[in-house]
Amino acid sequence: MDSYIITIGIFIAINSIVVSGLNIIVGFAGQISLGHAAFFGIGAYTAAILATKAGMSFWLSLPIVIIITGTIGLLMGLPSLRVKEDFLAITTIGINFIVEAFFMYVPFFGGALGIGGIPRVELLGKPLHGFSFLVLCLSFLLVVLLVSWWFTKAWCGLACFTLRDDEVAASTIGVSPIKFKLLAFVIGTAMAGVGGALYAHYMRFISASDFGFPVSVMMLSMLVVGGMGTVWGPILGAAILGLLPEIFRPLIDYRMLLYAALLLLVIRLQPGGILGDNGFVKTRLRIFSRGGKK
Amino acid sequence: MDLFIEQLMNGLAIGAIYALITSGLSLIYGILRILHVAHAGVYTIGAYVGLTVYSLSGSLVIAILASMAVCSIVGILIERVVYSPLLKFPPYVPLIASIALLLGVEEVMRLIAGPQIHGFPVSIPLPTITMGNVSLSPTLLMVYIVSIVIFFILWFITSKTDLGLAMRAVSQDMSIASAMGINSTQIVRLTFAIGSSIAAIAGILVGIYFNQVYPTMGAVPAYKTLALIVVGGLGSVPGAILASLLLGIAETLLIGYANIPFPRDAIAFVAMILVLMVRPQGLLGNVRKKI
Amino acid sequence: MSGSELLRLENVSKQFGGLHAVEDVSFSLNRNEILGLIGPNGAGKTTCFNMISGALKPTAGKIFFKGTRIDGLPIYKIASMGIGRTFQIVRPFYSLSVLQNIEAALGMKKYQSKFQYWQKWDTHHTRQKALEILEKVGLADMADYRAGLLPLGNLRRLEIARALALNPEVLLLDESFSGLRQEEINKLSDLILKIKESGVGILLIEHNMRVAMGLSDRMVVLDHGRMIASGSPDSIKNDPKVIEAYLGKGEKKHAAS
Amino acid sequence: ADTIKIGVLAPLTGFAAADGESVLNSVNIAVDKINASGGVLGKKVELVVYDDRADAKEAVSLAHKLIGQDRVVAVVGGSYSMPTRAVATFFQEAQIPFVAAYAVHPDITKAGDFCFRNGFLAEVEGKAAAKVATDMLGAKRIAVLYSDIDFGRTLSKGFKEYIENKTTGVEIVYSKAYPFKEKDYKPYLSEIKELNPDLIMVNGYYFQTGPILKQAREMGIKSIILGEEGADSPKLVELAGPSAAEGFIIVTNLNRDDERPVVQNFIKEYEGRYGIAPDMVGASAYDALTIIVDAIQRAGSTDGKAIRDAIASTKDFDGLTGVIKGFNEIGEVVKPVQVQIIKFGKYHYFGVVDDPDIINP
Amino acid sequence: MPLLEVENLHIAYKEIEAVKGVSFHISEGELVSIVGANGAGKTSILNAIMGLVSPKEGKIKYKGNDITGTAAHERAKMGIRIVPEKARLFPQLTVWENLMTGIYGIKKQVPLQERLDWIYELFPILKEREKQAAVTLSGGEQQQVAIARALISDPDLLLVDEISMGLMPILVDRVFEVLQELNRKHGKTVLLVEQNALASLEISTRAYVLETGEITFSGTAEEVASDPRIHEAYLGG
Ligand SMILES: Nc1ncnc2c1ncn2[C@@H]1O[C@H](COP(=O)(O)OP(=O)(O)OP(=O)(O)O)[C@@H](O)[C@H]1O
Ligand SMILES: Nc1ncnc2c1ncn2[C@@H]1O[C@H](COP(=O)(O)OP(=O)(O)OP(=O)(O)O)[C@@H](O)[C@H]1O
Ligand SMILES: [Mg+2]
Ligand SMILES: [Mg+2]
Repeated sequence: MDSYIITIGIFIAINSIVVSGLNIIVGFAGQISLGHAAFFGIGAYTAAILATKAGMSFWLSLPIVIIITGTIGLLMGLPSLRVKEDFLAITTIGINFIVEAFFMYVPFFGGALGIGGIPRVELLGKPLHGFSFLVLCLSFLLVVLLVSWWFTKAWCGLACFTLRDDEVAASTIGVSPIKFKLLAFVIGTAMAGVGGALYAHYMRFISASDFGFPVSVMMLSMLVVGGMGTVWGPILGAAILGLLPEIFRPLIDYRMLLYAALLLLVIRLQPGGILGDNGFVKTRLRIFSRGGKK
Repeated sequence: MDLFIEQLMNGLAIGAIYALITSGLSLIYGILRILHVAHAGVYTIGAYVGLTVYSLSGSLVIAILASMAVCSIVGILIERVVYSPLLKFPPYVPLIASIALLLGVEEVMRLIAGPQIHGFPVSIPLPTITMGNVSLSPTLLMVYIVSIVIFFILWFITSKTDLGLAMRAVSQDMSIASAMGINSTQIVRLTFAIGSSIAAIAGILVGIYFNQVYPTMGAVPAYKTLALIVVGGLGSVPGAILASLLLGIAETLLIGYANIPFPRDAIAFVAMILVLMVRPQGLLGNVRKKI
Repeated sequence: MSGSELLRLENVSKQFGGLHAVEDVSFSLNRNEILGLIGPNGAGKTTCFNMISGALKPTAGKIFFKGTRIDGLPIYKIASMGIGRTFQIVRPFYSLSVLQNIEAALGMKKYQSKFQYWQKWDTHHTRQKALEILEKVGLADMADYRAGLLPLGNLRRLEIARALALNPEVLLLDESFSGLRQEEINKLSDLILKIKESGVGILLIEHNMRVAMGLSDRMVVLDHGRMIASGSPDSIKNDPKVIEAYLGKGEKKHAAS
Repeated sequence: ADTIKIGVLAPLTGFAAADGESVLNSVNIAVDKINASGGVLGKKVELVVYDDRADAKEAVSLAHKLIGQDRVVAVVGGSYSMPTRAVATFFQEAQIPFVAAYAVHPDITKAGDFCFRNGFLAEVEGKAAAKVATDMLGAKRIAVLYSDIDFGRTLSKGFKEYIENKTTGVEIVYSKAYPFKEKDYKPYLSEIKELNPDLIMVNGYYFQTGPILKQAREMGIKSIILGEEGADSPKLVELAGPSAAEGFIIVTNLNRDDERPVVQNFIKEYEGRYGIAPDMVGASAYDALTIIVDAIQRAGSTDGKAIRDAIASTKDFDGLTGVIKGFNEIGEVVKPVQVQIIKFGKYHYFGVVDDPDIINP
Repeated sequence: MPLLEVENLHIAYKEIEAVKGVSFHISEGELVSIVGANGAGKTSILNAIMGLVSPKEGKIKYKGNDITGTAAHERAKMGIRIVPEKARLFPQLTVWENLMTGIYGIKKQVPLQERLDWIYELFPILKEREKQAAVTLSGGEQQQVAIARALISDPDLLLVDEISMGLMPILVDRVFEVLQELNRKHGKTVLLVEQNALASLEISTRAYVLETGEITFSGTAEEVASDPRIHEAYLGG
């Protein structure tokens, strides 16, 4: 396989991981977030700093990345307890801008120059690149998928579904909105953190603009196209929106226009997502059905 | 003191510009509760059509009228073709469609008019007003005057006419509104037409004010205006205008007096999050919730 | 008597702006008792429910559940202590199936725990239990429908079933019989009586006097937020103040049982 | 292969699309000229141009496409700092010579010995600007307003360092950064106006500096305004308005009044083909490509290492952006800094800075 | 000539067939009841007549015109009004504004003050709550606004879906009296869907029984009320 295909594969895998995290927050718990790239960025920056400033290996820093992103995710989830729906969407956009500004303006994070010289991930003393890095990403994706899948099967998932539908009614059956919303935020953002760490170690140079609002929008698009609230939707969405622009590559000038048109078309024809309720892939496999719906 | 007044005027001007772009969006958001990012695309189209017609006809009035007409049609088409089938889905679905639309508009404009920035040099038949060290340029005066007129018209429509009542009714329950004899489709269409024509005016005025028309000119307004309408209060046009003016002033004074090395947008969003944490319903939002 | 007392309201008031929705209301509810809460529209009945269940915080007064003060606690805490409620304006989990609506409520204990909420919910055991409850309210054959699509009458029963799934000690029913026809009302009445027998205290808001009078052991009447009468259904039925404000002259027709 | 493939990465769409277009136009002129005169090593040069949207992630996939699928022999980095910085590492690893045309990120050349830069380091340009401000224009009280990106930060740092270390009696009375997407500069200009400096050093792209000029003059600011290569575009005059643009001075690398045929022919060709005047971005990309082709010619081979060595040993190359003295050991270009002034709406020669301690980073 | 004719009406929601070929008619000046179990399709039929759902098959004629494809707002202009199930007020509008939507576009044609006086006499609480947002009203208050909003335009055909829901007994009586009065005194036509069959059959002239989407019985109100099965199920034996 040539390195170009592998690179695309790696980006799709990383996006799948990050979008799966978004899915837990938006798809399962119904807390709309338009600032997910912030957590992707926090993961990437944490990994990059631990690697370049503390000389830590990827494996050593990974738990720290997860804890830090999850903790910040918890803090950033707090507004969701106060503001809802569109208000929450705007708040999360704001969080994205503020986090991006931090990366951009605090010299510790490399400021406007970004952070370079991030080492490769090593396994058993051998650096992973190309195909082996893809395999690494896919392994993480597998873990993330398992967590997502179990989430739909566990009581906490069901609790989140009830919150998504009606918070007050959910409370009257004993579901604490604080606890379960924040749980979703922590898990979702931690997944973004893992994706960020992989991204940083693959790109080996990161800068604030890699994690801006347009990236959040892209991730939400992937989720919506693939199928919000489904376990596999994030992967399908990441694959479609990752491949389309590459397929259109030869069209140079018309590429983005075509991309926009197709995105619009998919949303228009499959508003519930391709794997969603009335989506094109209507399957009997329970694993494909939106959490808790028939 | 002079400096302060001058900064205040600077802030008001930029606030008025935000308000121009935001007020039309607020109207549209009010009726369908859609985060209509593509409004910034309509605004871009408005600026381009205005510039083209102006350079062909040499008349700003004709340019504005033509642009309003084109943008109304674009707005109505967007509503009919894209949004109306998506209304029954959660709000992020039309949002994504809207983002795709905005990207599409940017690309179409780039393909038609090229990626470069075009100037929009117009001499406005207004004087420069100078008070001490503070001077208000003709373009600035024009922005003030046009905004005030538009705001007045919008305020009148939304709070003094039957159309305003119908808009609010439709925004809350389209089908029951129809059962009351309100032609919901027509009201929605009309709202899009009005909102989009204001976008056209905004596009032209902002184009003239900054002397810049370019394909991605909607990128920043796209999300900033969203924040403004939400902070202003759900679908409240006066709220959106108030939020715009306050933000313009706050940004300007912060840049002028506090040496915060943060970009405008981040400042704006910090302010907005603070407002929302204190008033989750927005500045002038009076949304009453059932428990 | 106090040993069987479940719920007590002491001088509870609620104000919305200048409006006194509930003013200085006190009453208590015992085990094995159905207490009818009636009164004109806007009298403050639902507001009382909202305060008991934690959706609203009283502006004054105290609420006790088995001796513990509960006013001001969050809704989910109160629910998990053993107070189940229904909503006058139905609030199902519309994207979940009817069965899942009940299953979700069965998880009440797990939600309170530290880690048990990571356990699997979709088990045979839970499903069986949920079906049993649906059977009781007569919704078993709708188990797999999306709750959002049910007609109104069925949603009322779903609300009751969801509250029952919490296995509550106090059950708050807010006009749960409206929108049902007589045959169904009779069936549900039997169910409610059975639940009462099992040691539950039930607070019942109901405008259908045939049902309210028939079921209640005691009644409390609110008007403009104030308690204007309380006592046995028979005494209420003949209380001139209640007839004047609430029952009207046609009282005979409604209260015929 | 019967052609020699050279990759080009440029932002053809997105916010920087105008720069991408300028790059594309210029490299097309270059490649046509090269092929018309017989190509190189007896083969035609074929460009593989990709659009990276000025986005690092896109650029990385494209770098792999150039490396893995197109198997280019060298690459022109015709894009902004971040994507260029991100891809430099990968070209270094693949041992493919890479010449950044105008990206300013200091780490680009540090990625390794296969990475070169034909544009000035921001710091160099900052120092040159400081020299112009103090020596040529004799300013004593200076305000600095810069774009808050890596370019602006490092440029203004070089500017201030020079003033601090190399001059006496010169004072920086104001220094603030404005965010990249700023449109309204009045809050800054109001402050500057109050201070009434001799000169304002303005950093930013033409779509930033143009409006700054316009707004400053509208507000009645009379100070000299000095800019840098980001403002080097014919569009600047349009955006500032002819009267506000008049007398504006920049430090850059393209001298329109340069008599050398390479410059005059290019300007004529460009204006003829595209109907607009060329800018420094395009000129830099043109040079990056011709430097590569010249190196291939001299190396007599398309082997990566050979080309790298040939680029490194470039000497007195007759470039569009001046006579290129060569590349230093880290791969930074050494060439004089041009000073241009706008007269009657066009850039013209104003001076040149070629002190070795300034231009040799 | 019947005021309203419904022929072979089929209504389906995706796979669920809610109404399966229902035909009935109402003459001018009649007060007709439809009774039926939960989910029988009563609400669906009323909504179809109002134009809020479109039938899969069948015809609806009003005053002799086929209105099957006519938009709801056109039907409203022809004089049809509905008191919908669950009130469905405009939640963020005040009581007053909700009432005003009831006469949207015909404000000039109605003697507004007279109507308001009448409505406030019927539902005195609404005057007190005039400025309050509908969403904060109590359930019964919302129902009162919904009734008032339909009555304020003085419709020719009134569709009423579970009008007694949430109303206090004293008002249930009053509301049924008013319906009867509108019908008998002012010749208004009313189609009534009601679980409180006792009250509704008492004032109705005719009634239909609907079971799982089909009409299984019809006749005068007395005939229906005295049918043993109906009596068992709806009147509580
Ligand atoms: N929007 C909808 N989507 C899917 N199914 C629906 C929808 N609305 C109604 N139904 C179904 O259509 C059938 C008839 O419903 P309808 O509301 O007309 O009954 P109803 O007779 O009014 O019942 P009730 O007395 O409980 O109000 C029910 O099975 C219901 O589940
Ligand atoms: N958020 C609020 N703001 C203002 N007034 C409110 C609010 N909530 C309730 N009210 C008012 O408080 C009063 C009591 O309402 P509540 O819902 O308790 O009445 P209720 O006794 O349940 O009546 P019903 O029998 O009609 O359901 C009503 O008049 C209502 O308008
Ligand atoms: Mg109530
Ligand atoms: Mg119904």
